Amino acid sequence: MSEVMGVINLAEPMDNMQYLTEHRPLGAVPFGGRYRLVDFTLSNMINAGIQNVGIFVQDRYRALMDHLGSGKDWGLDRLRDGLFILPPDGHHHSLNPGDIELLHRHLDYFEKSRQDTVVMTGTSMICNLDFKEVLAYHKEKDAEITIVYKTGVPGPYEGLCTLLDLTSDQRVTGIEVDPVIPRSRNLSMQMYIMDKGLLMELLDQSVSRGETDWVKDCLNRNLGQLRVFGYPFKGYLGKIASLQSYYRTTMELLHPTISRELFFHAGLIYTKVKNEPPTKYHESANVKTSLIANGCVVEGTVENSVLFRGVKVGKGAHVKNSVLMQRSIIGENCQFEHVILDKDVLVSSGKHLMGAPEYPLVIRKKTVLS
Amino acid sequence: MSEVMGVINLAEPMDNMQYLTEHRPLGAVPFGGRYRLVDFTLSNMINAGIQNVGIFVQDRYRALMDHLGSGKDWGLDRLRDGLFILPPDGHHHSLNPGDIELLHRHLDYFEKSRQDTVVMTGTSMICNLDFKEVLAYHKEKDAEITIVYKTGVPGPYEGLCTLLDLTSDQRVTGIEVDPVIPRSRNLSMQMYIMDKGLLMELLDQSVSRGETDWVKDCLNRNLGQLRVFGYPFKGYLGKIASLQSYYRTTMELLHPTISRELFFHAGLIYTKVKNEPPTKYHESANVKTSLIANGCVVEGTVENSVLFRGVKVGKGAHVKNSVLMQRSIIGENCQFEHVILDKDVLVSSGKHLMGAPEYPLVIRKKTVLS
Amino acid sequence: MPKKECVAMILAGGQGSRLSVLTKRVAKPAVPFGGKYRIIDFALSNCTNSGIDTVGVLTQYQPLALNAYIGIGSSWDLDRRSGGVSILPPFVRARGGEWYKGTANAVYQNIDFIETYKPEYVLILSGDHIYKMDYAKMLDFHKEHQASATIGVIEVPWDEASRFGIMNVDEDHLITAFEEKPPKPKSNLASMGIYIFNWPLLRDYLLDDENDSDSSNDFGKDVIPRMLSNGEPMVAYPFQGYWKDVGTLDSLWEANMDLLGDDPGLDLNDRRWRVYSVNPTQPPQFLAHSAEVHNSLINEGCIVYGQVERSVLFPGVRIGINSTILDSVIMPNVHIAENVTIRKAIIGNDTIISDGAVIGEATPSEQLTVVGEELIIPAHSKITGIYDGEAVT
Amino acid sequence: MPKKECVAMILAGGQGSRLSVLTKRVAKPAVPFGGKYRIIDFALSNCTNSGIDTVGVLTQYQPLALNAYIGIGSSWDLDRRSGGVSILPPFVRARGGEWYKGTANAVYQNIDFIETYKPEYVLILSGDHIYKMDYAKMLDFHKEHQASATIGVIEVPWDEASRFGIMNVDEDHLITAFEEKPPKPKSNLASMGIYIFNWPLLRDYLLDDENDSDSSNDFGKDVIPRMLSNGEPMVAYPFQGYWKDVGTLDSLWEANMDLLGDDPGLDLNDRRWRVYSVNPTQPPQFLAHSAEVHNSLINEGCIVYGQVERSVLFPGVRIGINSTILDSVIMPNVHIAENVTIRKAIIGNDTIISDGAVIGEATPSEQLTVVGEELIIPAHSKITGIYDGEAVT
Repeated sequence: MSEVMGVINLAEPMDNMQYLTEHRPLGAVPFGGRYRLVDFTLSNMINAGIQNVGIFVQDRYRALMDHLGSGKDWGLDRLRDGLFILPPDGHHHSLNPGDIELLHRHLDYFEKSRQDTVVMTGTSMICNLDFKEVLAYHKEKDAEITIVYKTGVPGPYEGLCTLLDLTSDQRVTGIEVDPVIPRSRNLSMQMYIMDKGLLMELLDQSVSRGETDWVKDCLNRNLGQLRVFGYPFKGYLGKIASLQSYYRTTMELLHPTISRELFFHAGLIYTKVKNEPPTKYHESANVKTSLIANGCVVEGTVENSVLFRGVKVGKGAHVKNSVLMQRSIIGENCQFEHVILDKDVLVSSGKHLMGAPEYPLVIRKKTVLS
Repeated sequence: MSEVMGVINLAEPMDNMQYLTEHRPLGAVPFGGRYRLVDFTLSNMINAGIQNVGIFVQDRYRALMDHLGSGKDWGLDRLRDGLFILPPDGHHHSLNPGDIELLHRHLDYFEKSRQDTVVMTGTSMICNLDFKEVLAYHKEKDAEITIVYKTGVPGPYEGLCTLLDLTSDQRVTGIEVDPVIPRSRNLSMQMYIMDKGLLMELLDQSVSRGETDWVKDCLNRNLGQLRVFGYPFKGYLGKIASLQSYYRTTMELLHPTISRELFFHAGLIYTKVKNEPPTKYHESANVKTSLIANGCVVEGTVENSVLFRGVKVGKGAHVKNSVLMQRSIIGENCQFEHVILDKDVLVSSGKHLMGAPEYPLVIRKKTVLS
Repeated sequence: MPKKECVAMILAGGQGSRLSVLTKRVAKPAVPFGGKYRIIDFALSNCTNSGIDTVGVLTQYQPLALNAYIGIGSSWDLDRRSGGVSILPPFVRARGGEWYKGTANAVYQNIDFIETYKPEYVLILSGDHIYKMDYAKMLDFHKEHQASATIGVIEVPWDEASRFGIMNVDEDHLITAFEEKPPKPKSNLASMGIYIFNWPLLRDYLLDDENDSDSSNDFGKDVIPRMLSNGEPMVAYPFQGYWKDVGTLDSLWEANMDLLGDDPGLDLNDRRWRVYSVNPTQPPQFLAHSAEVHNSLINEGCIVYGQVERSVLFPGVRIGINSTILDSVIMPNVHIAENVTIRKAIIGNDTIISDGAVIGEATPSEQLTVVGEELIIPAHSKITGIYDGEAVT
Repeated sequence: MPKKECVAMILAGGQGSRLSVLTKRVAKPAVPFGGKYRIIDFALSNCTNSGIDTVGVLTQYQPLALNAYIGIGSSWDLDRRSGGVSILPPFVRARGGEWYKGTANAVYQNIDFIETYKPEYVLILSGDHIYKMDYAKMLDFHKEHQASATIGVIEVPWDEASRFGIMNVDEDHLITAFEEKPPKPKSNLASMGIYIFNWPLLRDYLLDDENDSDSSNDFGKDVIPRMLSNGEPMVAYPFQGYWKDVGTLDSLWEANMDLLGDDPGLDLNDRRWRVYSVNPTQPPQFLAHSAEVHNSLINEGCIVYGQVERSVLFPGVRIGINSTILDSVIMPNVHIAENVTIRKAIIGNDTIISDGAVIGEATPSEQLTVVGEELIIPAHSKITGIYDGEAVT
């Protein structure tokens, strides 16, 4: 797929993610013990042979730049092609541009790229998908735009969903964004394949008409004229639209069948390399049904939880149904249940924290609870 | 100097640079045929053995990111240390912060860095300087802060100057920023060496007092308490503070003694590698007293000018006292005098453009004159 | 080629036959260690952390495997345009090629490589020691003492001293005598096999040594004694900290066990002195509901349903339900089925151990059991000792 | 190691003795060309531009110099974690080492290297040809024709055809006969020395070839004819465009001159097909008030006070006032003083030409003059022919 370029749009809604998106875009939210959300779509792209990826960012993206670096860990540190982080440029821009404006500002990037076809995605859809198959389908259908979707919205319905109306031939006839009452079961995964020239043409049309939203304005207006098809994705899909769905999706990783599919199915998931040593379990450790990244030191009890790299759990501590992000340190005899600790949180001995299954307690980055 | 970290502050005044800074910070302005201004201070740093450089940017910095990439061309693509581009982070910040706030936002970068000493510079001072000598001087004087300065302001005085009052022992007793009437001949080159802890302490003090300007507020207030010394720089200095000084400094490069010092003295000047072929002179070419980068194709006459990489000068064209930036294309029989073309300008045949020596005509990036 | 102050040469030549079944396909420096690393990671990481960015790796056994592992050196930050890491197998010259005859000969054959960088100093290292050491400090020590050569030494217990090369030194660290395995040691300072030489001087000695047909072309046996007898000023640099030669199966097992416990001699979690390695792309480790893990090191990509105590698990290891792993080192991608017992053993990579097998002595004992690589151990087998695929009971 | 569809092997072995004084210190593929490049840049850039990211460079002469030039391959975007560029000198094996005996033997000795990547195809290239070619298209052609081997061919003038290896083909590009330098050629399709083979098949032929003690172990002389006589389907891939073997001093000079003129055969300015190279750190070139430059290629770092016509100047060349350079190739860092005349010459790198020297025939002539590297030519000397430091008049 060296004829295809990837576009990852990081200007995504993230109002329901609490502190997790205070200092980072959705794509930079840590997930699954050692990844950031963007790793999944980025790995799907490189596993399909895409060698040129543009990442469109709006704000709060230092965390993302730190994570991606030169793209070396994804094999994207290239003289030709490679990884491009595209921040909003110039100083006379609207403070809150729609995604169309964000893309339109970098038309020159599209123009300069050698590829003719674009795969465009967000980062909220977690899956291990083979874009080569989607491209083959796109060609077979002679589609102008192909949208990846999944039938049967996973998990409880949460309002924030883009739904497709489809004919029996998989042609898309309507798109509804965030309806209160869903009228379709076909969840758009917001992954698009299309001709690069068409995308540039559509962006330019939309901007000159004053449109701002890619789906609501541009796609909807053009559904009649263009051959837009849906590609049905059959695999596991985790959709991160809120703190609740983030927490639920994380907990689903504790099913070995789900994590095996997500981490291995069509290719491996790459992430930033950290030189962490293997995780150390002390004599007093007691760990069950948990995903643990490298560099942790466990002296306490961990159950049904996900520990990111470099987490320390003290003696006598009991961590249950929780997510502890990078380098959190949990003192002795702490008790946690339904807790999400963001990075670098320090909790001193004996603290008890408890959220609810449908409302986990989030502790913001670098908090010290002493 | 692996115990020293470099800090390059790109939030610099650039009101007088016309179109040249419309889409880029001052540090990203092309200079000298194949460089950007930031290359000089960055090369001085790496030539002195500095391996960790943080570049603090405020806005319009995509050009800079493209230029610096992963830092590979400066040997700064490292697992440990290396090059860090530090954009303003978080979304609750003032739109036009002072340099103190910009630095203060990234205190964690200072903290994480292994080095104990900081060299802090801007990018408007063009020179080939040995920071190892400045550091030795700093230690010998037992200074807390050392400021590099040059006696005798180069070129006509232009108002935008920071001037130092010095004792005979080189101790700094006063600093004046942009006075209308200069009361000193010691131009601060806005290069500082100091202890990292001291810098962090000063930044924190200043922010908590509501101060915004590093020189006017923070340095001036502390001159009494701290041992601040001036290091007299003896070499060639080009100071870019306005379009006029940019043009004048560029023209000075046409003196072989100046360019030899600037490009070779204490070390080489590194820049982004482009795979341009050697420049091609056709039978009709006629080139005198000019600096020409690679990848140009010259069929016309070029005199007293600087051509950047990939410029094409058509047959019969006559380019005099001008600066043509990357990939400009000049049609046949054009006549240019005192002209600065920004990147990717296309001028069709037979155009005449003429500025004045003290007021060169600037054509903005990507303009098509047809 | 820019000049480098100091070039490091890592002697990674040995086939490591004492590591037997673990070095059938790889040279000793490439043997896995510590749940994640290869032995040579320690020397390479020490170089990186000490600011030495030009490293030659002298190897003659399976250079392709070491080449594939080290690649362009990016894992150790040694992917430099100038310098970086170079694998140096013996190559063919106009008058034909020859094996490296000894440690000194290996460096002699690569004089051209070293000369490219015009160094003032050369640091000679061994590729099969586990330790963390700042060579920059040793180099400072070398310069301070204006020595011709500096040798890293470590205090060993007096009763073991006769197994080492022992340095006698005066109060100024000046080496007065060097005895290889002395029956009655006069000192307990053992050579760690780490040398810094002034390069122009060493080059002369290497040329002399090569012309001496009686020489075995070895640093410890020939070059160092000759320099001493010539009265070159040589000093001993005393090293404090963990240091282990992992040249035998028993010492390899012991060094792995040394990483366990509450306060191990070698701290892998020190962020200021990272041990770099090639990081495989693996998801986090999964410990299932039935897992019991105590006092162990486990890497990403492992899936544990059974019990693990005092053991080290490399990436991709799977341990089935009701299986028990005690006091053992399980190399990458070993799959252990259900109801297996493993006690005091090293299991080579990619081996599959089927249901109900019993590996190692049934009771706690001194004897180590080692199972080779890429084997399939049938169900209910019993294995002790060194095993490499013969028929099993 | 991930699998690669196609691995390229560049034959860069030759000492290039026909390039005489220019290859005293470097192998032929490392000889400078075109004001900026080394000859091997073209094959390496073709690989990168064709999407082939795994390249072995087979060399046995001065491997250190080529190693230093190629480094980790970053200049050609070949600094890959998996694959990338590897320099492959002959190395010592258990049964001793040996030189590469012929082109086929060189690949035979590196079967292990190729096998690491389990490729379906192997592309064999020569390191001393100047051309721009998309090997991906040739590979498509190979697959389309379901060939066992595909050979790149180019039409040569009929009267020169007897100097080449000539392919007779049918209308389907199938090769019916191959004649090495036929006195009466039946076709004007010459082999470019570019081969794609199905790897498992080639491996078998290489093993056979190695066992044949009568073979000279060469692709053109032994392997290709044997495959043809065995009836393997082999096709000729017709290449259009500039292609030149720069194996002699005259052809090297000609190829440099071919870059000049208004519409040269080889366009170096094509942004879609860049020729990558190691970029020296040099400021822009400076043409002084007295300079006169016409119909020439000049690189960064040159300083020109004199007259330059129909010439190619590499980086760092200085030309003094009143000096005249005509129809010449001036290699890197040559310093030419004042009042010098150079006509139809190649000047080797780092040579200094003093005041008033006259290099080359005084009148336009056919004979090329070549001055070696790192020489100092005294003032007012006169030099013609091949000169490498003997006494000068």
